[in-house]
Amino acid sequence: MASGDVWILGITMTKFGKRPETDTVGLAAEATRGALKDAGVSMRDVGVLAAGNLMGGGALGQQLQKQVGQTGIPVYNVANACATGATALRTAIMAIKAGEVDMGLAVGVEKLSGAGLLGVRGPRAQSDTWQPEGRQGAIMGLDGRVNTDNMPGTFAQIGMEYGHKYGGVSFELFARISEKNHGHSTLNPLAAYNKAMSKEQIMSDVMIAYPNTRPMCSANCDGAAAAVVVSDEKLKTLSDDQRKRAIRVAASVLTTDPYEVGCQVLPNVNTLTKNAAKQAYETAGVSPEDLDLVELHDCFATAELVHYDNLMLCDEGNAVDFFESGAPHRDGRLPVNVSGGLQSKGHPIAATGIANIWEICHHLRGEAGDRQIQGAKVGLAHVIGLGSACGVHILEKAAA
Amino acid sequence: MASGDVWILGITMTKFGKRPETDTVGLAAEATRGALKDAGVSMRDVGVLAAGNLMGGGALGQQLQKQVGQTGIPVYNVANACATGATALRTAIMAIKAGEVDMGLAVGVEKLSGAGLLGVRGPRAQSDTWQPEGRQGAIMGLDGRVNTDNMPGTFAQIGMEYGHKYGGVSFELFARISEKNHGHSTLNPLAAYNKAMSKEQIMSDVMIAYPNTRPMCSANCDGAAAAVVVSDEKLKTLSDDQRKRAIRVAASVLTTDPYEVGCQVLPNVNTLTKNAAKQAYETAGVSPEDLDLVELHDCFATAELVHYDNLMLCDEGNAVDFFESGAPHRDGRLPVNVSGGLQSKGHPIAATGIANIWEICHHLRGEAGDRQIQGAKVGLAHVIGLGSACGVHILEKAAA
Amino acid sequence: MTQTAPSRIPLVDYLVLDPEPHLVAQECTNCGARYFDHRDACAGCFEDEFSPVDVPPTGEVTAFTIVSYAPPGVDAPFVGAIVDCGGTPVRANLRDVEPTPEQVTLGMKVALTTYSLGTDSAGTEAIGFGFAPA
Amino acid sequence: MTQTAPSRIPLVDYLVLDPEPHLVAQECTNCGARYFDHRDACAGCFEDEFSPVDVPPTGEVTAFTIVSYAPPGVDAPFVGAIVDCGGTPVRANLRDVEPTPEQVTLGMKVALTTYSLGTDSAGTEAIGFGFAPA
Ligand SMILES: [Zn+2]
Ligand SMILES: [Zn+2]
Repeated sequence: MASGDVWILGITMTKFGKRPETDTVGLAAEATRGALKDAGVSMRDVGVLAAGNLMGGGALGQQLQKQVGQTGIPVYNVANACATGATALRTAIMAIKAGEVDMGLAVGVEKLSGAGLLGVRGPRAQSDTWQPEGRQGAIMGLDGRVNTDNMPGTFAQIGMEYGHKYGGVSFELFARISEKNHGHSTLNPLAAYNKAMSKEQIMSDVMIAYPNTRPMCSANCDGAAAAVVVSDEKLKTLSDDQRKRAIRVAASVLTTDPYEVGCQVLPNVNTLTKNAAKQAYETAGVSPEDLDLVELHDCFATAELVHYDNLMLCDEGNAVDFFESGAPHRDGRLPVNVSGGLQSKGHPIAATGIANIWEICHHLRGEAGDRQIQGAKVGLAHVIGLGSACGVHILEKAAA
Repeated sequence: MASGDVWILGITMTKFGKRPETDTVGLAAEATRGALKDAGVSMRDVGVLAAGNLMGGGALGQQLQKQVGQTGIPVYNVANACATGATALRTAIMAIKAGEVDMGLAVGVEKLSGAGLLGVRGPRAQSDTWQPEGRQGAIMGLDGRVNTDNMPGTFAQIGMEYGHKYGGVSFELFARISEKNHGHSTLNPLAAYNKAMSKEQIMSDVMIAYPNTRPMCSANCDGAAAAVVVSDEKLKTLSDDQRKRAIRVAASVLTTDPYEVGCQVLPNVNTLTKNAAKQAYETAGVSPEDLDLVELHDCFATAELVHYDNLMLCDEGNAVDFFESGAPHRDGRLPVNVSGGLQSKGHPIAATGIANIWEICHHLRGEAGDRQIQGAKVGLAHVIGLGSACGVHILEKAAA
Repeated sequence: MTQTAPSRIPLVDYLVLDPEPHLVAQECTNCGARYFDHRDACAGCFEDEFSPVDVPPTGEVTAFTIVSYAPPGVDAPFVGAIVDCGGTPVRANLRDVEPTPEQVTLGMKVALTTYSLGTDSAGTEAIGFGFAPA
Repeated sequence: MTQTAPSRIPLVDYLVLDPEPHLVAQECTNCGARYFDHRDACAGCFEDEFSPVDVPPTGEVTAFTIVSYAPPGVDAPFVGAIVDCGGTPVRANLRDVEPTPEQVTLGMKVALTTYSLGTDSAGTEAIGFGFAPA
């Protein structure tokens, strides 16, 4: 253990899917109590709480405390779109690195069942005469009139842009990426959907935004995830069993998108992911070849493709070849999204950035059951929130 | 300069009040560019951005970057009710303390003009038959039926509770606290209101929630504030003028309310403030007697009273005597809210936690003009968000 | 044809109407903390076992406000208060008292009271609660 | 009585209708970055001086999607695309082309076109824009 390291001591994700029996705070409480139990500690041991929940109004942390333990610790309610969970984790890690606390808790939760397409809003109230509004002097809603605000359409274009630049993409290719992830989900009991789907089924399903059909879109669902992180020094004082199951955070990186031509026209999810990955590999001292598995942000099938490249799992421009080689299948050279990914595991927004880390930890601990990637020692979790924010974490199995 | 210290290098608040000519991002941009200019640096120097805006949906940081500079740095969008601005500042400070960056930017902004009473919601949609909902199985809205959810009424009870415990409070006493702050505001050109008001005017104004009349309530308005913070090491590399104007963050503390009997029935804003103050005094190595001025969270006149006690400006239970002694007047022993406070300066929620620090810095730098507290060397800024979160910062003039 | 008694439903589920109206708190079996909502765990000691306990129906006003503006459907001004019922603080409105600072005072003794909040289409009467001068 | 020509208003203020419809970007005078909104400062170089520049009315599709579900008042399916107009990427819909993957292709050449979005109670016609196959 290098001094200054931060470790994941306990981590949990709830069952993703429809959870009508509980509310947002209840889901967060379930994940929190699960993570504390997994860590073998109590709220009394925790020095800081970072919490994320996009749909709830920015007070989750304190609402959660009222249900699971009010100990007076600082709370950071954070938001970074789909990278909110990763941001919460980063915040808790930062508090440890700052020497303010030796143990922190990060929680992300969302209740989304039945939320429909995110990013689609109704038109503004009709005025009797046209009135230019906002920074573009728009006289009516621009969604659907000047391109689309919806996520499936936005990420569709991001995938097509990659195809325009490097070639080789097709509707069928994207459907096969989705087929892979739905296949993986059959081994994940906590996924919202566990149904294998053939490429043909996927292609003939409801078209949402070409080339993304419904099963190629992330599944809106309810869910929560939570993690307990500790300092190196604190970990040394804990039990053998706690130390054996602890997972080292070899890198924890958060980036936003730097200015580039066109980045305010179509969101550029590539450069900030490349920057985050580069920083993470350098910090962790590992290269993409060292990775045993990757959970990346496949909010749409079209997104997964570009992130093979952005995370440097392949040479620049070679994402299609990488997929065609079979590498990202669970029995391939570098399994990607063995959890089923956002398309089948589900995407309760603020929970996702911790749930993907849970998946990696689960394998590094050798606790992933039927879907265990044998001998996994190093994994990478990636998440991206439009706007944009990118979180990359590299995780390593404890040496001893 | 002790090693490991963090300094405020630049800080700005915009004019508070009605700002229809610009949008939320525009206000935040004005404060940001002002703080950068005040610091003598550019976005290129900034390594982290923490941003707060309660009414806007949790993406202010990235929206702001798109207007003032996209450099790819990590962004933390944070929320902690009325303590949001202080939380943003704390987050930037924490990133520096963690050794991740040497310069950070914190921004808070709100557009609230015409927002009316916060905390008052309409009833839920009427169902044909009673349907118990939520964690109390309520069949209709509880606001107004089981006490009040509105802020003036909540803080009214907090002041009355103090009176029940220690005696000495009256409608007139609370009105005189408000009279003091409105008087102070006449010297603050950036305040939303600059009008002195007599105790009689205040008492005969519209009653909102006894004993708080309208001028005893914080003024909803538009405004933004931003601060640039730097590490000790980085500061040493900057110019003489930058170093002379830098203000040392002697303590930066964030707390939440620990469990106590009744704290889930009426919010307890006392214990978490006492805890934050105690931690801050210890960290800074100063005592309340060392303070030259205090900006505390007078969201209502009834709140100011209890915080004299919570911040230990007086002995326990002696807040009324402290006020009666004249101490918190600008010519008194320990001036409180010489800016005019939230009641007259205004309370654009997420901006408040940085704007009160701007006020302190302004005096410590000797730049407060007509309202300068002569020779000010140490000041304390306090903010509280219901839910709850409390931020306390102690600030010190540079030695040289 | 027999007549059924009109059914009643409390405003909140911690108001129990029979045999006499009273409030019921969830008490932590470990530390004794009392709550009025559905719980995940105890905010004081983190344990998760609770048992229902009756709250005394009389108490003392420890804080109050007189609110001038109410949400739609609620009469204003109304008095919001915290009532200490034998050590258990309760959040409620005061009723059957003029909403003025002359009539409402800190330390006043009050007792639980209930009232009708109207009847739904199925004929069920909603029952609210408050505290009135004792 | 003289007749006034019916007045027109563009969907967004970066669409200029006369003499010929064209898009106008705000170009940073320091670094040349181009934007389509009211600016506080440049996201690329942080300077805050901008001058309007005309964007070429023709370009090439570099990305597209065919969206099946539209907000109320908008016809679906529609084609959203990014059009590279001589180095300036523009966000728009494609028009006058069947919204199918057979008809819309990456790299296709397109030209700016305008259309009516309706008339308000004062008789002002709203004008939208898109790109059509060139
Ligand atoms: Zn307990
Ligand atoms: Zn520029």
